[in-house]
Amino acid sequence: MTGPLLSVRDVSLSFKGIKALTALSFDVAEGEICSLIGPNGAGKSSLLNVLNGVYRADAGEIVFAGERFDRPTPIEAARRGIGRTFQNNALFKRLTVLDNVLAGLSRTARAGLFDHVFRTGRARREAAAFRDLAETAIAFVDLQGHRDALVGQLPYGVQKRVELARALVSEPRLLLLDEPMAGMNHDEKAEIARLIVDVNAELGTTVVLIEHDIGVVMGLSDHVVVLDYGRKVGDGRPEDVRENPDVVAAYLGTRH
Amino acid sequence: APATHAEEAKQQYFPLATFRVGAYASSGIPVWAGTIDYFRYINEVEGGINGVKLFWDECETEWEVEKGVECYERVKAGRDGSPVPLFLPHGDPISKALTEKSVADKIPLVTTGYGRTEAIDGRVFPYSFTVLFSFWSEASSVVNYIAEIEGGKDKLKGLKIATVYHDSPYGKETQTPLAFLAEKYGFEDIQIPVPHPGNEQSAQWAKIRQLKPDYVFLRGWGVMTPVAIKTAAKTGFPVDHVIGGIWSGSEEDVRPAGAVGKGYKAITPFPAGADFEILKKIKAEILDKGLSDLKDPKSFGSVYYNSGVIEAIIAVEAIRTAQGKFGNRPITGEEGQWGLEHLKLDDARLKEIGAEGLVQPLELSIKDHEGGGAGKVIQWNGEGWDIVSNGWVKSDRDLLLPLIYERAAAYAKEKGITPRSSDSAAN
Amino acid sequence: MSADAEPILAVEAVEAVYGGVVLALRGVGLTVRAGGISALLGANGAGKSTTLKAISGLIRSERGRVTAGRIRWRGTDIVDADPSRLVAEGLVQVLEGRHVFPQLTVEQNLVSGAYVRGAASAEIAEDLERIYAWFPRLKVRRAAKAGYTSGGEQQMVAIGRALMTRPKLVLLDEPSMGLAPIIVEEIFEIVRQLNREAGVSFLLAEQNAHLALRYADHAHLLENGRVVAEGPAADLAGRDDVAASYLGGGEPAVRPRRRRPAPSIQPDIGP
Amino acid sequence: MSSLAAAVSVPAPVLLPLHRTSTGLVTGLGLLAVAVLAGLAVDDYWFNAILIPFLIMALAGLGLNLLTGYAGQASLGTGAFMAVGAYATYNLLLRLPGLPLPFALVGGGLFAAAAGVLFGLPSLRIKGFYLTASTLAAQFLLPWAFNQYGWFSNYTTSGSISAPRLEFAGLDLSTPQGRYFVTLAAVAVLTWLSINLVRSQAGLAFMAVRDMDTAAAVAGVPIARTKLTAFAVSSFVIGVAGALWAFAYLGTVDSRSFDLDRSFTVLFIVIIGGMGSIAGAFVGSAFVILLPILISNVATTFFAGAVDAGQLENLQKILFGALIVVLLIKEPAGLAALFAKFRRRLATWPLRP
Amino acid sequence: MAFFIETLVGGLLAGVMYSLVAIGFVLIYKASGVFNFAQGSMVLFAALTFVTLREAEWGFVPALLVTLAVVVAGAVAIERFVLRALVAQSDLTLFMATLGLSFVIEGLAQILMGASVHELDLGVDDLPIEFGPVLVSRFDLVAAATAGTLVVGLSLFFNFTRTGISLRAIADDPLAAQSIGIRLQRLWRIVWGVAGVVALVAGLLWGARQGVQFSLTLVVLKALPVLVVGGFTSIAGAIVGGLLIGATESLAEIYVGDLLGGSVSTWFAYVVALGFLLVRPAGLFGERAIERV
Ligand SMILES: Nc1ncnc2c1ncn2[C@@H]1O[C@H](COP(=O)(O)OP(=O)(O)OP(=O)(O)O)[C@@H](O)[C@H]1O
Ligand SMILES: Nc1ncnc2c1ncn2[C@@H]1O[C@H](COP(=O)(O)OP(=O)(O)OP(=O)(O)O)[C@@H](O)[C@H]1O
Ligand SMILES: [Mg+2]
Ligand SMILES: [Mg+2]
Repeated sequence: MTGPLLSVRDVSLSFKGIKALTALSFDVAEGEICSLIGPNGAGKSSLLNVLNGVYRADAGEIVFAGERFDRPTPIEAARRGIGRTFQNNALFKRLTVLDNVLAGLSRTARAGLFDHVFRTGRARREAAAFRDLAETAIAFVDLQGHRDALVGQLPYGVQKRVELARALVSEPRLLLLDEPMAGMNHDEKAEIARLIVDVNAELGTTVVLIEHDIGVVMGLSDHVVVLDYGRKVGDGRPEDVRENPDVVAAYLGTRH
Repeated sequence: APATHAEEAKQQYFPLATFRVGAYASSGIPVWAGTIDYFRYINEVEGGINGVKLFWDECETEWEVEKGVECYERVKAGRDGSPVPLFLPHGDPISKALTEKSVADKIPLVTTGYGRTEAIDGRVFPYSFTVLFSFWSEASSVVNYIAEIEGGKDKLKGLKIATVYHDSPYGKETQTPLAFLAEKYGFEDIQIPVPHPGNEQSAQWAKIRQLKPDYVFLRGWGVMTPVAIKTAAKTGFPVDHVIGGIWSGSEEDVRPAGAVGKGYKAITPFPAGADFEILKKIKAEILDKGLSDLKDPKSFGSVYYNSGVIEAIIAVEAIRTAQGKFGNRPITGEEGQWGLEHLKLDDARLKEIGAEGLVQPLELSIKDHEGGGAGKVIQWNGEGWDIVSNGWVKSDRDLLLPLIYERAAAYAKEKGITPRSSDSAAN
Repeated sequence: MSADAEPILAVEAVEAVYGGVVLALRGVGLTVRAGGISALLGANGAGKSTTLKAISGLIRSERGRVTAGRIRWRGTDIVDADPSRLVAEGLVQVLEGRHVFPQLTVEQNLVSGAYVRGAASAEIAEDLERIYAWFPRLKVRRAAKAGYTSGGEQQMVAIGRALMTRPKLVLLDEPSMGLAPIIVEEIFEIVRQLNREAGVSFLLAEQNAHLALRYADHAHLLENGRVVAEGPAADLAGRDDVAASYLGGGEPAVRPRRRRPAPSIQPDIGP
Repeated sequence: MSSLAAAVSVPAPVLLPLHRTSTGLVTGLGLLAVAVLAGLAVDDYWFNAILIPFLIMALAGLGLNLLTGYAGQASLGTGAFMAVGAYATYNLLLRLPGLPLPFALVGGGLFAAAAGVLFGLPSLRIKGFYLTASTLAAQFLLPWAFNQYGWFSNYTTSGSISAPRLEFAGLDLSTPQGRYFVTLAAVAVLTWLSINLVRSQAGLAFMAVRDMDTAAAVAGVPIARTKLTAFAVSSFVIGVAGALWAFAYLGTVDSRSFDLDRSFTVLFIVIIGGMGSIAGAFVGSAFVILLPILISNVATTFFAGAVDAGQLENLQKILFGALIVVLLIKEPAGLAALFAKFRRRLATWPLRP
Repeated sequence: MAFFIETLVGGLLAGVMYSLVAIGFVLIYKASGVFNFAQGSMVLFAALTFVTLREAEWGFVPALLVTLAVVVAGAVAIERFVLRALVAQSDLTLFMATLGLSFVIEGLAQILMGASVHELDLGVDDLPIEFGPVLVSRFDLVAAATAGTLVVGLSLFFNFTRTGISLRAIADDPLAAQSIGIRLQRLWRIVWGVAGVVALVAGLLWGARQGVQFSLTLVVLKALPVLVVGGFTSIAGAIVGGLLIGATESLAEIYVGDLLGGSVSTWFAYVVALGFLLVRPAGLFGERAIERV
């Protein structure tokens, strides 16, 4: 396939009086890790929400894998292979880690209600296959020890990994990660970063990442997009962005 | 407390499914007091029914179906070897839920002033006894009372009679007979439903103001009645042209309406008053001796209290009748059925009991589980009830019975019941 | 200030249990000196948040309980004290994870912090301006419902709201989480400023150990519900074991990586 | 094998607790055996007043639990859906002579499911107590219609419907024991199917929608379809319970038997028993249906005569209310959770905590 | 036309009575997110206490004051023994607890004050006043005025005072509210106390209309659709919702009821409410749930 995997064209979004995104355009190539950075309230999370159908853009186009895809519903986005983690952990709190991860496979589920209720062969086969996948994903993010714990009672950092596993398990083509390392210490961040790199490298998953730790961003990204007040103020290789005086002033502060 | 349990096997067990708690406690408390007081009177003064004393258990139903069923099941096997002669379910829904169980268990259900109208046909409903006054009779008696005050049935022609009813199976049950009678007598039958619980009726009475009926037949239930009376007054409808049904005609129904309730009338098989012979006796022997179940002596002689006494009289007389055939001992349900189906309370017998004027003359048979079918009209004077009808107002039972038999036959068909023949009376 | 003055907060051998079953703290002891900034470091699940909630009394609202130990706040025992009393006395907690009142506006959120003092309106307005000066972004969004603001904005609201109580000791749970680097710097500067100018003490639970150790004067290291190390921040920052697991031995979390061509693998899952 | 699995190879563990059915299956079969034995041993009182209503309300609780406990949609339309089940079964048996009883029950359930879907449509837009309140539209509309239009009750004067022929394969099931076994069979089968459901991917979808619907949608759960499925399945079970309530328990009912109080009772069963727990429906039903009977039996045995009857009844009511409050304070997640905790304690005993 | 107006006015006045009950719910829901099932029992208890005192020959004012004291004491007890122990539990759990509470209150009411039906005379006579061809009840006008005053007062109090904002904070996030020193327990006591007072007013007015008896608890059924239309969290919504529901119900009874041949007002209000919800999922004035990801 030629051309970018994801192409955002002039996307705008506003809420009563607040312009969250203003005519935003950028591309993400297949297989790259693209970071979104910008001050608080710049519109980063809103952008992810538009991409996977949680919000509907006011205007603009989105092209994903060569197809127009302007105002998807979350389901459509999921079906096409867009996975997602959230800034405020959006987990199924009263389910175990394993069940949370299994729920991540919903987009590929084929067995119907009848199959499930009567435990037909098809349902059983699917369940077995799903479980293998889920176990693998759990192992991948190193959560075996918590497999049967209720997610609501896990520490924040562990929850973040559960969310990652849930997003990963169905092997999306595009993974949208909203601050997956917030609230983690150095070691833990390194661990998550390694996971992201692995996913990207081993599965070829394209990643769009929001992160405030600039060290992580620099180390991880192929490509950085900078937002401020809903507009793009920078777009390029990490090194270039870091030198950009606007970015330094608005976002990084002098110490970095 | 029940009588001593020493020689219980020689005593007649009589379970009481009371409702002293919950939404209907205010009526339940006097009803059961009436029943228990009469039983105590029988035990204390008359030494039992032909020497067989009564003893009883209470079981609370809160007037809820499931609790009623549970009670029935708990008590139906009798106690200490003494069987259950008949059961007073006291509640329309409960009695329906017990209809079939009672057949299987051979325990008669006696429903006075409520219950299935079709159950008048004992061939199809062998163990249901809609004694005294069915809802159809109620409707017909009200029409006949209106005729009485208008000066004859021919005066009914052209009248408008509006029925304001509780929108439930109970409330709708008089629609069929009223439509039939309207056709027959030429009055206009207007039906106005009030949804449960009926605490807001401005729309209904606005409609009445518009339609200007001559009389309103109020088939209320619970709080619907006082609200109707108040709303009638509020909309300027003359309260003395409102005639309440059986369950809209107690002190509890009018008292909350306050001063505007004065003049309100109701039809009832349970005339109020403490002057009936038997009530005087109960007062002297039970109430004044501190044996009464009644907490609030004001309720003595009220509609509900008297209804409890009336039920008890019917029960006792049915047992007595059965004893006539089966011997002076505790009676089983099957024998109780026989007793009921051969119950005859004529004026003479009523006089003996002291229930003249309180209980209407009754004669039951297999084909007729109602027996009476008449009510008295009472009018609220602000303090109590006055009887204003000319004795018992009879219903047009001869007109209605064929219709009722038809319905019973349809039920039998639907359920695959083979009706008993009406002259299997001997068994 | 002398080191042996009575600490403003002293936690001794505290054990805490959630729901009668989960033992989250197994004997935590720490002190915060009046006018000091203490840092509480530890991995996910070490019990940092629980420690703070045990101090503020909020643990009881999560069906938790302090089962052993003592917590002394300015000389009095406060296990089981009513949280609102503690706030009135100047001990306030900023909860982890942006607990704002979503249906209230940003400004109402902030103002609600001043109620416990029964402050006069003029005084509130003044404090409000100070908060807005620190967080200009909040001034822009002052009329928005807090529930609709961005993650970082909510964090600012939560911190600002706590400061509106005019505290003496602030328990800050992960203040840097989700904030842009420039704001993080600013928040720590505000902490330092409040500490120096108004004498407010702080107990910081923080994952960003670099930053925490730079601003704190004292630090405690929590592991599995126990304090395993403590000391002046500078000393701890110098210790090898601490550096290795909390500071990444001075390395950035992620090293720059080389590009690789992406293998093109189609997802094939399903039965 | 997927590519993800190829990326990291970790042996999949053998023990998979959620899907571990062996002990559950043993317990379930054990309980069923006890229930069957009970059916051979007890008398009419136990059938008619205890076992049958207990099982039916547990079934209704189970149905509502699928919707409320699992899919997170609290409904107060239970009574209405029970009514649909009852009236539909009645009419099927009446109008299709020769239709075997199990088919009529399933048919009644299907009608209820359809009603459930219809009144579940608002859930696509409305949430929380607003949704709960909107289900009241069903609760008031449907029983009203059954009362209003005589066709539903085959034009009986009393507007009530009566148990049709309860027979299957030549067996007369209208005796208390027969009705008990009909009930038990229906409850056992539906419980088994419900367990299958909640343990499947479909059940997971329910719970995902309950816990956080946006996240569920993003994971690819079709929210609308899942909610409506939950309404359908739940109403099916509730509909069957309604038919059993009418015909296996009461025999004759009218629309009042399915009033708002019925809906509340079932909701209590679910909450008291434990939301999102199949066993919870049974424990909850025991609490709500059996406890008052127990209290009342105990009270009449020990206090009758000593205390005024009316006051005694009131005290029982207060006691029951207070028990509910105390239970919720002790264990907001319901009796099932309380038992689970108790089991865990036992397992670790004498170790603390 | 006169008939139409009369029906409409009757409906509106009835609607105000519904609002009166609805406000009690709104107060508690606003403050603690609890849907208080016991509101009906509180209405009954308050009215019953008052009539019992009156029947024991107490003067109007002393009886009213003592009833107030009883109601407030009850509210404080509820906060102390039920709510405090259940802080931060799920909505349904709290709802359930209030159900248990209603059993306790109803049982107590009957033990203490018996089960009889009482007349309650507030001294407002209930005869019709004619405005041209339209009849209006004086009592209903008084009731409407009372309810209106209550609504205005409470709206002002809750929207413009610190207590009001604190209450909304508690309902949003009790943990965070506690963390900044908002005194949950004190505020809950206030709110339950005020809800008790509202219950008393509702109990008196409804009691005067229909007698003081057990079925007073059923007036809550009338309040539910009002809440749905107006929104669970808005006092102003309760009054607007009440008017809307009262009017539609009354008109529907006349104009739709005839078509369908029955009393439609049981369900009509709910269907109307449902229609409203489809357009505005949190009622007219309610707060929409916020879910940000
Ligand atoms: N409400 C709760 N119920 C049960 N267990 C809990 C609860 N809150 C926390 N825990 C448990 O207590 C332990 C300590 O958790 P705590 O939140 O204090 O850790 P933390 O150090 O703050 O971690 P993080 O860095 O992830 O915020 C963890 O094992 C956690 O699972
Ligand atoms: N649903 C919504 N309703 C109203 N305003 C919203 C909504 N979602 C986002 N906003 C506003 O849009 C702006 C962008 O928010 P967004 O969450 O995208 O920021 P962000 O870049 O992710 O910030 P942060 O780094 O703090 O998470 C913010 O000002 C926010 O208040
Ligand atoms: Mg964001
Ligand atoms: Mg923490």
